[in-house]
Amino acid sequence: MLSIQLAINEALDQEMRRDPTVIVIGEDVAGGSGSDGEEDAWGGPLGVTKGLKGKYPDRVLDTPITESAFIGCAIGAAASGLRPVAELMFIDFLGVCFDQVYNQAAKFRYMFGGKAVTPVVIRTMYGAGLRAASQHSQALYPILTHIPGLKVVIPSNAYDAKGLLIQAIRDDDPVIFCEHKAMYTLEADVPEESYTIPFGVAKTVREGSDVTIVTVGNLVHVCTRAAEQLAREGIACEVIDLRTTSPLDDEAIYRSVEKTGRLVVVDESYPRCGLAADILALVAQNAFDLLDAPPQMVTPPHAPVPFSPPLEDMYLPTPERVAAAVREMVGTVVAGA
Amino acid sequence: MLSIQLAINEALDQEMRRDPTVIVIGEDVAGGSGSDGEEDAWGGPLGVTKGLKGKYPDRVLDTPITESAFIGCAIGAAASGLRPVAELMFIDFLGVCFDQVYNQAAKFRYMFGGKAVTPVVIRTMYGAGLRAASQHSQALYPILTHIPGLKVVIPSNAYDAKGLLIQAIRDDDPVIFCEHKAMYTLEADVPEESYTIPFGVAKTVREGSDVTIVTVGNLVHVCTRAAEQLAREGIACEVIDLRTTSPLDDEAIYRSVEKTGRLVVVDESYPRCGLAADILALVAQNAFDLLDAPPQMVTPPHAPVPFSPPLEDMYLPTPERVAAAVREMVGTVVAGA
Amino acid sequence: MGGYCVNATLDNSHPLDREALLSAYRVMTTIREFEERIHLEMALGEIPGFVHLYAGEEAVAAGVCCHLDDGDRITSTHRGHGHAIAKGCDVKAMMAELYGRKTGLCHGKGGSMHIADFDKGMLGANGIVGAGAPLACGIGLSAKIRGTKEVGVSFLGDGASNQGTFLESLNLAAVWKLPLIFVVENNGYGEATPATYHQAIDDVAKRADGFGMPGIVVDGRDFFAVREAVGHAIERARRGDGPSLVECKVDRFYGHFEGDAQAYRGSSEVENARGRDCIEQFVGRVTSAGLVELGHLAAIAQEVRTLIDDAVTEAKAAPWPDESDLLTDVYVSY
Amino acid sequence: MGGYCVNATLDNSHPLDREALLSAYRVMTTIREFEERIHLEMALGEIPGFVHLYAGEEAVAAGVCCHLDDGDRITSTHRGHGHAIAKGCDVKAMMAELYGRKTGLCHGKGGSMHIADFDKGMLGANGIVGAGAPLACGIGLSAKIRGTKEVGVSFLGDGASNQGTFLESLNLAAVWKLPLIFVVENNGYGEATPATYHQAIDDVAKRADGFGMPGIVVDGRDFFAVREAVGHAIERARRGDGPSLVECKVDRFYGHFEGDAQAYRGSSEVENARGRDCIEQFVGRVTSAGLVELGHLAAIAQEVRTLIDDAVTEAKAAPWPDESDLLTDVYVSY
Ligand SMILES: Cc1ncc(C[n+]2csc(CCOP(=O)(O)OP(=O)(O)O)c2C)c(N)n1
Ligand SMILES: Cc1ncc(C[n+]2csc(CCOP(=O)(O)OP(=O)(O)O)c2C)c(N)n1
Ligand SMILES: [Mg+2]
Ligand SMILES: [Mg+2]
Repeated sequence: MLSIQLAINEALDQEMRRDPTVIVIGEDVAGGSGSDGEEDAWGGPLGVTKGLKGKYPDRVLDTPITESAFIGCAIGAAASGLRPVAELMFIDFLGVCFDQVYNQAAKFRYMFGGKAVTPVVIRTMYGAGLRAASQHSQALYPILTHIPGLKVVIPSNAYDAKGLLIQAIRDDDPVIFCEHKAMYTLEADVPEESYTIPFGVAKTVREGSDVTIVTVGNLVHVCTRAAEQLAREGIACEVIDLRTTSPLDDEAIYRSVEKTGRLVVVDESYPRCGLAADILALVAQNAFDLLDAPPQMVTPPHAPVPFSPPLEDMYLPTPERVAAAVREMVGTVVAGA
Repeated sequence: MLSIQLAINEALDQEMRRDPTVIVIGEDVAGGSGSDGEEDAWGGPLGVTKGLKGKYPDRVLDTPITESAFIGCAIGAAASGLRPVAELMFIDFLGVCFDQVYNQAAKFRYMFGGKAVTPVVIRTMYGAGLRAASQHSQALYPILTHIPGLKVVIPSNAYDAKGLLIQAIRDDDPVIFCEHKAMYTLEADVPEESYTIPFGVAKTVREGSDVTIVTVGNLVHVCTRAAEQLAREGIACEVIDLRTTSPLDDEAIYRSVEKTGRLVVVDESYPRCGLAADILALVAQNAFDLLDAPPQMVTPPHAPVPFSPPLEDMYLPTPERVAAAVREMVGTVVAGA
Repeated sequence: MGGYCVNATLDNSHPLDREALLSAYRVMTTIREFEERIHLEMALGEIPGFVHLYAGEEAVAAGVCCHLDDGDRITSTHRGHGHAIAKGCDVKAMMAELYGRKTGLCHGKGGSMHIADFDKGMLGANGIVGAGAPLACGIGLSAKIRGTKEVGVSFLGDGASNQGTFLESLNLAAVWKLPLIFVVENNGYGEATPATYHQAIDDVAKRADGFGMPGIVVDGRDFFAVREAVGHAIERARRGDGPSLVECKVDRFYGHFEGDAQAYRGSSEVENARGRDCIEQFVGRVTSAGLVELGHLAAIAQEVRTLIDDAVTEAKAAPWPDESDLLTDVYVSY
Repeated sequence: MGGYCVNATLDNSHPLDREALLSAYRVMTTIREFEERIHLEMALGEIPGFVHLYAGEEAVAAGVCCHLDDGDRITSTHRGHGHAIAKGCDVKAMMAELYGRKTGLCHGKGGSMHIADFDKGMLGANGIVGAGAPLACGIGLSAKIRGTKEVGVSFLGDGASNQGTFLESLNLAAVWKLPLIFVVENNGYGEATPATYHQAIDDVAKRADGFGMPGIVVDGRDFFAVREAVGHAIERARRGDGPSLVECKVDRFYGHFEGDAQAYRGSSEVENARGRDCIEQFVGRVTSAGLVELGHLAAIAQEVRTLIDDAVTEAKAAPWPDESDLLTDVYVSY
C-alpha cells in the first residue's frame, strides 16, 4: 500500500533514474537549498518531492518565487532536450504564468508547423476542502482543458497517480498533472516496478445499470460513496473516473449512457464553462437519443471558495448531493421516451 | 450611422465627461505620450481611443508594456475610488496578467465579506479572421465566463457596444468587455445621447419557429446570413445574440427552444469547456424536454488558430457550416418525440 | 531619480512624543500577542486553514503605519495580520475571521490570508505572492488623479521581490511618479528557501536604482529607523516626487506557516533572532532614555492580553455563517 | 557579480578574418533586402497579417549570431526576421511562411510572428512581448544540465524590458548562473511609446546590477561593437560564469508594424536614423580599412537580391495548405 504522495514520489524517482534528462524544478521542491538544514529539506510544502534532491542533487532545483520564469524555463528546457517536471505549487497560481502555458508550450508544435516537441510536465495541486480559502482552493482545470495543445491529467488514486505520471513524463506533449490536495495520504496497492497508464482511457470504477455518474479526481470517492448508499436503496450507479480530461474518453461515457440512459456529471470546478458542462454538452450532442432523462450537473455554485468550514462544506459536492441528484433523476423519465 | 469603433469612443468620451473618476489606461491608448507627435497620437493600435487624450489629458494614460502592473493598477484604483477602463490590447495577452483578473478583481467582494467594490472595466480585442495567427486571434472569453465575480460582455453591433460599455463603466462589478477585431468598422444607428443596455438580457436578432441559433459577437452576423439563406429554403431560424455571457440570459434561450424544439449554438472559442458547451449543457439540463432533436455546437476544431488564410477560413464557423448544421438537424427528429 | 543606499543616515528629524511612543508600543504588542496566541490555538487545532505569523517583524508594520491615515491605503501579503492591526483593523473581528465566524471582519469568507478592511485603508492580505504591488500602483494612481495627498504602501517579502508583478510595479510607479512606498520585509526566507539562494544580490533595495527610484535599507528590528526612513519616503511621495523602495531587514520568529518544522533553519538561528526582538529593543530604548516608564508599558501589555483573550473567547462563541451566506457578495448585482 | 557599464571599452580582442567579414555583410544585407521587399509587398497587399520589420537593426542580429552554432539556441520577438536569418533559417522557406504557403518554414501555420526552426536553434519569433526570456532560461538550464558548452540568447526590445517575464528571468538566470545572454535591442520605442516615457532610466542595462549580473551598453549600429561585447559575454557564459545583459542602441527604420503611419515620430527622426545605417557604417569601415573591396560586397548584394526575388516568386507560386493540414500537429499524439 502506498499513498498518492509516495506514489508520485516513486514515479519521479524511477523516471529520474531511468532518464538523465528528467529534472524536477519548482518552489521548494528541494525545500531549503543553501540553508543550514539542506539534507532534511522540505521536498515541497507537503513533502511530495522529499528525498529526491539527495538522490539527484543536480536535477532537483529550488526556484525563486517566479512562476513565469521557471515554468517558462521548464518549457524552454523541454524544447531544448530535457524532460522537465515543473511544480506549480497551487493551480491557483496559474494566473502569474498562464501565458507560458497556453501561448507558448501549448502552441509551439502547431504554430511552428510540427517541428517542435515540448515534453514538459507541470504538476500542480488543486481543490477545496482544506480551509485554504478563495485563492488556494480552486480547480481551474477547465481552463486548461479548454486549450488545444495541452493534455490534462487528474488522478484519483495512488495506482493511477504513479502510472499516469510516468506516462506524462514520457509523453512528448505538454501535460498538466493535477493533484487534489486533500488526497495525498489516500493509499492503494501500487506495484513497485514502473508502469504507464495511457491517456484518454477512462476507468469504470463501479458498474451499474441505472445511472451513469461521470467524475474525476477526489470526487471519484465522493461519487463512490453516493453509489454505495444508492445501491442500498436499489439504484445501481455506474461510476466513471475520467482520469484525463484532455484527451477525453467520451466513447466510454456514451457506452455507459447507452446502458443506463441517465447521466449525472459531478465536478468540483466552477459551473460556467466548466468540466461538467463540457461532458453534458458532448453527450447531449452526440448521444442524445440514449438519454432517458435530462442529464444533470452537480457542481459548486457560481462563487469563489469560501474559507469558513461550514460554508466550504456546503460549497462542495457531497455524497448526499450526488445521491439526491440521482434519486431525483431516477424518479424522472423523459416525456416521450 | 456610427461604426463600432466610434461608438466605443463616444461611450468613453461621454462617460469621461460625465464622471471625473473615469480614466482610460493601457498600452498606447493615447499612443505616443512624450513623443514628438503627441497630438496626432495613435489612440490605440486601431485608433479606438483616438482623440480622448486631447480632451482628458490627465485621465488617458499610456502605460509601459507591463500588463500585470497596469491591469492590477486599474483594479487597485477601482478599489480606491476611480472607475478605470483599462485596455488589454489583445485578449490573448490575458496570460501575463490573469492573476490580477481572476484572483484579485473577481474575488475581492466575496472573500472580503462584501466590503469591496471594484468597478473596473477591461476592454479587450478578441477573435480570428485577420490572419493574426495563434497568439493574436483567440476568443478566450470562456475562461473569463468560468470565473465567478467577473461579468463578460461581447457586443455584436455599434448600438449595443455603446450602451453596454456605458453600462459596464457604471456597473460596480469588474467587467470584461470583448471587442471582435474584425468588426470595428461595422456601422449601425447609434443615438448621440448616452444610454445603457442592461446586462443579462439577450436580444432576439431574428425570429423564427424551426431552429434556435444562439451566438454572440461577430458570429451574430454569420448566423444571420445563415438564417437568411435558410429562410430561402423554408427553414425559419430564431437567432439569439447573448450580448453578455456572464450574466447569461438562459431564460431567453429556453423560451426560444420551447418554440422551436431545436438548438444550434455557434461560437468562435475552442470547443472543450467553451461557451457552446456551456449553453448546450444548460439547455440539456434545464430544458431537456423541450428539445426535439440533439442540440448541436458549431465551433472551431480543437486546435490553435492557424495563420494561413485558407486554413483560417476553414477554421472559423461560416454561414455555410451553420446552415449545414441546421439543415441536418431539421432532417432529424428525436426518436421518441 | 535613482540612488540606493544602505543604512541611510537617519537624522531623526521627526522626534516622537510620549503619546506616539505608547501608541507604537501598543500596536507592536497587540501584533505580538495576537500572533503568539494564534500559534497556540493552531497547535490545539482550533483554527482552520493556512496561517502565516508576523511575530518578529512588528517594528515594520508599526513604523510604517504610524504615518498613515485611513485615506492612505496599503496592500498586504499572506503574512498580513501585523499590517492589518497596525492599519487599525478591529482585532476582535480579525480573530473571529480566523475562526471562520460570521462576525469576522470578512464574515468568515476570507480567513487569515484575506483579511481586509477597506474603510481602514487595508486593501487586503493576499494569497498570491507579489500581487499587492500592482494594486498599490492603483492606490497611488487614484490618489494622484483625485488630487489628494494620500499615499499608498505596498508590503512585500524578499521572496516576492523576485516576482514579475513587483518588478513591473517598480517601473510603473517610477514612470508615473506615483505617491507610493514599496516596503520590502526581508526576513531572509521565501518559505524554506533562503534569500542567499533565491537572489544573487545582498539587498533588494539595489533594484530600485534600475527603475529610477530611491532604494533604502534599514534595520527592520529598529522601530525608529523604520519610522524615519519611511517617513522621509512618504513625505517625498506626498510632495509629488514619486515612489521609493524601503527594505527592512527582519527576522521571522516562527515557521513559514503554522505547521512548518523548520528543519532547514540552523539550531541557533531562531534563538539569535529572538535575541534581537524588535519589541524588547524598543522597550529598552524608550525606558533607558526615560521617555516612558516600564510600568506604563506593562499596563498596556496587560490591556492587550485581555483584549486578545476576549477576542478568542468571543470568536469561539460567535455564530458560523449559514447557507444564506454562501451566495451573497459574489457580485454587487447580477 | 554585478556591474553596469556604458560604452564598454572594447579591446578588439577578436579580430575578424575576411571570410567572417563577408559573411557578416551577407547576413546583414540579406536581412535588409528581405525587409525592404516585404515592406513593398505588404504595401501591395500581397502578404497577410501583422508584420514588424527589423530594418535598421541588422548589426545586432549579425553581431550576436556570428558567435553561435546550431546547438546554441535563441529566443526571438515579434520583430524576428533578422534573428531568424542571422541564425541560419532558410530564407526561401521564411518568405513562403510569410505568404502562408505549405512550403513555409512552419507550413504556413505560423506566419511572420511565429517563424521558428528548432534544427537551427531558432526557438521562435514570439507574439507575446517578453515571453522569450523565460524560455531562454530553459535553453541555458538544458545546456548546463546536459553538460555542454552551448549558450542561449534571448533577444528583447526596450518595451519588453519592463515586462515581468523578462525581469524575473534576469533573476533566475543570475541565481542559477545560466549560460545565457539577454540582448536588449533598444530602438527607443515600444510601439508608439518612446522609451523616455516607458521607463525612468536611460539604460536598460542598468537593471542588470540589481540582479547580480553584468550589464553592458553598446552602439547597436556598430557591428564590431556588438560582436565584441557579446563575444565577451558568450565566453563568460561558456566558461560557466553566468549570464550577462547587453543593451544595443538601435534605430527602427519603419513603423512599429507595417501600416503604422508613425505620426508620433518627428519628421527628421527616421532620416537621421537612416543617416547612421549600420550596414553603410560597416561597408565604410571595412572598405576604407582595405579589408574587403567594394566590388566584392556589391557582388554579394546582387546575389542576395536575386535570392530574395526568387524567394518571392517561389512563395507566390507555392501551394496553400489544405484541409488535411488544419488538424495536424496540434499534438504529437492524442
Ligand atoms: C504566486 C505565488 N507563488 C507561490 C506562493 C506560495 N507562497 C506563499 S508565501 C511564499 C513565500 C513568500 O516569501 P516572502 O515574500 O519572502 O514572504 P515571507 O513569507 O517571508 O513573509 C510562497 C512561495 C504564493 N502564495 N503565490
Ligand atoms: C504581452 C504583450 N503585450 C503587448 C503586446 C503588443 N505589442 C507588440 S510589439 C509591442 C512593442 C514592443 O516593444 P519593444 O519590446 O521595444 O520591441 P520593438 O517593437 O521596439 O522591437 C507591443 C506593445 C504584445 N504582443 N504582447
Ligand atoms: Mg521572506
Ligand atoms: Mg523597442
